[in-house]
Amino acid sequence: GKNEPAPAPKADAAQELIVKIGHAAPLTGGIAHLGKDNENGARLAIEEANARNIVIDGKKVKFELLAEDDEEKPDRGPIIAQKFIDAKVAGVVGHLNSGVSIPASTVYAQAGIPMVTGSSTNPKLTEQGLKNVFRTVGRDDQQGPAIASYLATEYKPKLVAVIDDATAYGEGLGTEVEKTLTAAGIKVLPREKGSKDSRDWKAVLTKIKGKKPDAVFYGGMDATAGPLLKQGRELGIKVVFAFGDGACTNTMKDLAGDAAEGFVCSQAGIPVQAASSKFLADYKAKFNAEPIQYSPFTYDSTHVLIAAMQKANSADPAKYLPELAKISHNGASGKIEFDEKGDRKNAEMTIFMMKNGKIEPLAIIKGGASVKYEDFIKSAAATPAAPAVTAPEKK
Amino acid sequence: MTFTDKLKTNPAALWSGVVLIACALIALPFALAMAGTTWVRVTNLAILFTLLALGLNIVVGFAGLLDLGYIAFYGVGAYVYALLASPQFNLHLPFWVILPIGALAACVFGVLLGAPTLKLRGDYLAIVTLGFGEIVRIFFNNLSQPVNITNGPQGISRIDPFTIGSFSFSQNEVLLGLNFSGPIKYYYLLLLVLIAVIVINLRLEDSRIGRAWQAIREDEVAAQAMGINTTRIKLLAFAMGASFGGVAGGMFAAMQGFISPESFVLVESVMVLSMVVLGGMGNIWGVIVGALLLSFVPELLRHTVDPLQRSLFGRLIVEPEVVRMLLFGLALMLMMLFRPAGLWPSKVRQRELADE
Amino acid sequence: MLEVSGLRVSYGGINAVKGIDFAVRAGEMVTLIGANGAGKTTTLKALTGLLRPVAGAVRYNGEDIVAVPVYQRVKMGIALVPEGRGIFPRLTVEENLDMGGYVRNDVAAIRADRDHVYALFPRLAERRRQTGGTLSGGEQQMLAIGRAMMSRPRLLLLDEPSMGLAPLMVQKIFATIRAIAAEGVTIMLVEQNARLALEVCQRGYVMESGEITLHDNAQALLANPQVRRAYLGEDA
Amino acid sequence: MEIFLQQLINGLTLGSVYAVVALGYTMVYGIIQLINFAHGEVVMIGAMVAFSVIGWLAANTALPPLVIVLIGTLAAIPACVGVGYALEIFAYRRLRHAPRLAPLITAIGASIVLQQVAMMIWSRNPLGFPQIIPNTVYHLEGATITLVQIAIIVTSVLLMVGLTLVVYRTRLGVAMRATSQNAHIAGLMGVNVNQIIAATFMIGAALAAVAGVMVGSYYGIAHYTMGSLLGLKAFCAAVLGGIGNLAGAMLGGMLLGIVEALGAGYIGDFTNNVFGSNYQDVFAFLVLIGVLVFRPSGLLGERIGERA
Amino acid sequence: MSILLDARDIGKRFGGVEALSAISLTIEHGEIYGLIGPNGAGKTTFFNVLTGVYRADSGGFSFDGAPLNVSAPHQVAVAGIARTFQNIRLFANMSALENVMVGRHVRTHAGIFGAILRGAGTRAEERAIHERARALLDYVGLAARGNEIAHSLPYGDQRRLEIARALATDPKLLALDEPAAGMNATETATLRQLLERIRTDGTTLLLIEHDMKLVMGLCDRIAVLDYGRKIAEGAPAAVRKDAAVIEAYLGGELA
Ligand SMILES: Nc1ncnc2c1ncn2[C@@H]1O[C@H](COP(=O)(O)OP(=O)(O)OP(=O)(O)O)[C@@H](O)[C@H]1O
Ligand SMILES: Nc1ncnc2c1ncn2[C@@H]1O[C@H](COP(=O)(O)OP(=O)(O)OP(=O)(O)O)[C@@H](O)[C@H]1O
Ligand SMILES: [Mg+2]
Ligand SMILES: [Mg+2]
Repeated sequence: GKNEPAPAPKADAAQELIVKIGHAAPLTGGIAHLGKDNENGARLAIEEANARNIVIDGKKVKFELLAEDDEEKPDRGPIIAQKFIDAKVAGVVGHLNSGVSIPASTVYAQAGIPMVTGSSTNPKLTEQGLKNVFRTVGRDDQQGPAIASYLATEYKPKLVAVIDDATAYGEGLGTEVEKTLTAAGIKVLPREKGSKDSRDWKAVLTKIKGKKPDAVFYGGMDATAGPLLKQGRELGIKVVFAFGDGACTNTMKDLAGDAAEGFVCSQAGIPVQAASSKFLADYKAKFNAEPIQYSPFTYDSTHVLIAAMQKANSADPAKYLPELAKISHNGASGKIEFDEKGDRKNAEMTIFMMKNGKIEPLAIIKGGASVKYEDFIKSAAATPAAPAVTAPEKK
Repeated sequence: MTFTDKLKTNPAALWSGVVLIACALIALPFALAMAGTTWVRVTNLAILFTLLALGLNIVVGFAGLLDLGYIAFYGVGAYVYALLASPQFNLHLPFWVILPIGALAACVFGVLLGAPTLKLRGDYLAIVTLGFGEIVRIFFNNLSQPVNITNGPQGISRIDPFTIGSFSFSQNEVLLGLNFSGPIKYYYLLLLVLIAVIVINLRLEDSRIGRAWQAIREDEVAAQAMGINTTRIKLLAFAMGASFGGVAGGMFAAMQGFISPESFVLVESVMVLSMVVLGGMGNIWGVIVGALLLSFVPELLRHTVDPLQRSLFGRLIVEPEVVRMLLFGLALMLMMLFRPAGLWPSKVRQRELADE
Repeated sequence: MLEVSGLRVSYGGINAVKGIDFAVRAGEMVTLIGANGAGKTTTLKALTGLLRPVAGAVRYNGEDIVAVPVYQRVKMGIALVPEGRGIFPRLTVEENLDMGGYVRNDVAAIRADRDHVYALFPRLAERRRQTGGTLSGGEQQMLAIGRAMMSRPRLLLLDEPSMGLAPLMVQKIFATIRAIAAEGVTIMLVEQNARLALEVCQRGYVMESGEITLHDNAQALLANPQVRRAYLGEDA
Repeated sequence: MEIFLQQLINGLTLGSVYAVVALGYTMVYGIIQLINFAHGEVVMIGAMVAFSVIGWLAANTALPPLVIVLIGTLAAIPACVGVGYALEIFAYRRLRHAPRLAPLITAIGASIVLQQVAMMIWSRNPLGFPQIIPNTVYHLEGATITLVQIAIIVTSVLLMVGLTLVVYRTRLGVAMRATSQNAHIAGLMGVNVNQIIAATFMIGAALAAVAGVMVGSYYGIAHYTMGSLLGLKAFCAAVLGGIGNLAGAMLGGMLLGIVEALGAGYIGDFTNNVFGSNYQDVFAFLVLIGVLVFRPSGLLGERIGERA
Repeated sequence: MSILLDARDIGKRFGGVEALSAISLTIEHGEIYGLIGPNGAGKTTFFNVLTGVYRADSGGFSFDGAPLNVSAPHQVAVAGIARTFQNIRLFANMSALENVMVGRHVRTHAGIFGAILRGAGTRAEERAIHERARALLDYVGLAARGNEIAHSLPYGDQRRLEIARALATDPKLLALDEPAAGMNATETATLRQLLERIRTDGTTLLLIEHDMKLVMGLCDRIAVLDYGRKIAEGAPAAVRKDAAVIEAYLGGELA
């Protein structure tokens, strides 16, 4: 964030309403790149909103983003949360990790501040019965079944190996995949695990190779999935590899080289590529980088917050929270509505395949049904192109 | 005559000092809350880490045993609390029952770790304790299969806060016109525990056992020749240190409401050790200073780097988190380079340094 | 050869040596005696550079060497047999001796000197493959002396070489020291066994709590009633 | 059987990587009994520099791949040596006589700084290490081994042998060992102690550079946090073998690698899948603890004949 | 007089070195028993075996009428044997007084809970430890140096402090490894008075020493070791005339 506008002159202060929105994600440590990506998404949304000269309660609104580094540490969660609350934020986008979001969420709940995460996928987050917690991203128990059923129908494996990185995310996703496969009558090998810092997967893969599975699923991030895929091919495992959203990135090509070709993976929501082309272009223009993963969701989360404020014509959390719960917003990642728990309704899931060094969407899975990507795009094109943000006057 | 000696000969000054400090400590959270409740939370976490540092100080500072797996005991305490006071097993025991159980469990783990490894010296012990810490964490992370005990990496949520009757430590309450928020209540509780732990530490240090620890640290062979059962005395250090960790862990679980194995990783052990070393191994006050400093410095940087850059350059030049980490790293180095025995070393450690 | 003037050394504020002057001529044997804690070891450490004096000058062959680092003083020909022997515990006896010859390059001559040391102390030859740390006290003392000789010093400083040695060995070591001196090496000897030291040396200095209080030739000191009472254990 | 053989190959490769990093630890530890906790970060810097140089050369020149990798390594070595020397001067030299744990803290501080600097230079992203050496796969009794794996194993053995020769056969080596046992006395023997210690650090750092290239090209990834875990594992390996002992570092590294591979490969089968590869590290640490309980100075560590 | 320590056939090897072979000796209550011999003869090794630092390869001890079964060195102190070390091993950074207080460890009892609760019993014990330690410092002539740090004491004082610390364990047998090393003749004479007084006060002494004047003047009986074997034993006058002893150890007596 290098080109923030200078603080507004004092004279405007009377008419200007400053609305602060918090964003928290790890900006240091092993997944700092994802954290920064998330922050960029939120930052982009804030700038757009400011450019639109939104008026709430008769005042011109200036949105400010307070970005914090939660270091991936659960015990930092509540502290950051409190810091936001002390700074009187109107709402929070984040956190990135479920393990941090959960302890932070109770602090937000006590203060009545809404939080919308674009990347915490652990079901538990919204199962706590808190009214202020929302997510624009799919849950592990939505995404897992999606990729698993795709594997089951497209590849018809008899035996699948499931590996995870022993994190809340990877393990949770792996468990959902396993459940779906087992339910479909497919055998699953005993779970193998690495860690979020694993680079050497040879031993695990060798063992798996000996059991001759027909497909391999890995729940974890690209930094570990890349080496896993590469080493799997080196060992001569020729079957299909599948991943969750953590490894559903183009980085996989850099990390695994030629071995990357042909893996499949899922993303919660619609693909970054499918995200409004405006988002993609703006992101690229502003940050001189491709969005990595969850930035469309944090971007949307930010917009959803703002949209709810506009609807309620108030930036007071107590007033706009009800609007947030029943929001309907066409975002970069598709249409966003929340169910009673705060989860995204009918969250789309997209299945990708690595082709020629880029992940290409294959299918969209929504409500258990699979639609070919081309068909999805066609049908989307049929309806008038969704503006990135719902106009406030449309009631 | 040292300052403390002077105080001893002047009880009036001593007591007025004590009263003054007590008042300051009692008023502190309200003062902090004015700057932001986040500072109360930061303080609470700092006190929690001070408890850990004081526990580790017994092992490292008093007995001279390098322990890189100390966070495991914190974890044991936290998990004991979480399992006995959460929907996980639908148990909701009161905290004054669980905390001692947690301390005891941690203590047992301390002995389990200590017993086979105490013959090891220096860095070999460090590695074994490191391994032990990792083993404990891996079990936390995996004991969801085949029977679900810890819920694995998903962690345990909705852990009960401390409650006495209908008085809950997590709720806001207005008393005498003052707003007692959850963090403020925990602050007082933590403060009480901290004072107890300090007293215990002070008494241990100045006791037959404390002298034996010091003797072992100085020269194990000579200590044995004096009839000190070094194995037993070292185990005692491990057990004591571990129980403090266990208590802190229980409090952490209750305050946080959610725990997962991520909170008990090696880096945390290293952090607690840094607090002990940086503050001044073996000196209780030094250790407290170290713990507070390492807890507050990153938060202070978090609050100052961004505004400072803006006021200096009008905009952000380097991302604040990068500056924060850089400054933190540099601060660690500089503090140690200029005060190698720690910021406030024990007299003994100062001598050791002067010796060379 | 060695001229010390106004030497003061302190340990963090505690003055151990309080401005002493003395001199050693080339080829001479001089002893420094004094009670425990008088500052003898401290003086020797300052001469070798292990301790940096607070004040004073140390002239060696006319050159002020106060600023010269330890390792270069060895090259200039100063060697110390330190108090407490300072054996490398995990190097073998032979490697310890080789370390003594570290500053030299003449491989053949080093080997010859090593054999010379073995001839002097057959016990070391027996233990040549054993690590230094497992030697008995006396064996370590032999090794320390042998090692110092390996650098072919011109000025040999010995700090209590007889400490912990069996009577026979003390005789042997003193004979060796004499022999070394006879080869033209200048010797400065710190010794608790004052009688023995004064018997082998030509001159002696007496040190008391950091100051040199007496200086005379050895015979005179041996006869001095004050010395006899304080250091020779006689109730004169 | 072929699975077992494959696991051994896996373990040996992993072990060789550990071994080379462990050698660096052991060198430095051997001489000043200091756990250079920033060593892993030096490895990371090595990998990063090699990443940049190799990437640039591959994109802009037509040199043969092997030459490019060699140049990359040769570029990484001075960079790491510089970092190693700087660490010695700024983080450790002043603390040589400080309490044992003081340098541990400066090392942690230095690690943080190095990581942040690397992050500023090379970004937060995991970087795909250029795969320019054709990854030829050889088949061996049903198991596979790649060219890179062979290179790693051979290099690490060569490095160990070379270092052993340096330490036990050269003047520098004896001086290093003497300094390690008693620096004051070594000075009295005419050893320039500062120089010897700095040299040791630089050798360790050069090893780290090689290790960085190895890790980068084997796993195909470089990231600014990659050093910490690797460093830690390698340190365990060094301790397992007997810290301060070169052959021990090698043996410890190999053993740790093999134990990890076999642990991941067989725990599940032996425990009826009650425990699985998730307990791989538990298994590895139990082996480590077991070894140390029975051999308190590691496998080949010199038992210090301490006299009472 | 009755037998306090009875060593039978003690043997100890280090690799190829036979440090002790079949050493048998007895020490009587109240005597001062000297152990001499050339450097490397095995004297310190004998101490280390006796005090449990090393385990004997063969043979055993009985002490005060009962077999001395030690599985850990600290039990030796419990049994009533205290020692000093050839290379002084004080708790270097503790004060002189604290060093002696540590010596009281084995005869006192306060545990963790005692320390934390600090009841009347614990406080009384602490006071007793203090008083006893002060008394012992006074006994060895260090009354004025109680608060000084052990390692900054002059050498001779450190030796004396080691003796005070050993005495604090209430030993029946006090084993001293070269207590006069590094002392000049005058200081040695003072030490001799101290040792005599300790004996008079009822503690048996086992003494390793190379200072012949001290050994011959002080000891009731002497054993001479050479290459791990006992080559002579008896009264000082007899030992100093023994040809083997002269050959191996004494040489042509010092002037
Ligand atoms: N490292 C140290 N720190 C503080 N004081 C010290 C240190 N080393 C020696 N001293 C003090 O300096 C004074 C001189 O000590 P030094 O060792 O030079 O005496 P010495 O004459 O060699 O005695 P000895 O006969 O016991 O060897 C003594 O009072 C001693 O206590
Ligand atoms: N731990 C050990 N490992 C190997 N050899 C040892 C060990 N301890 C002692 N020795 C050897 O045993 C022999 C006896 O040593 P000891 O220390 O008992 O001699 P000492 O009689 O006390 O000699 P001094 O009078 O010189 O102190 C020596 O040759 C020594 O090298
Ligand atoms: Mg001296
Ligand atoms: Mg001896």
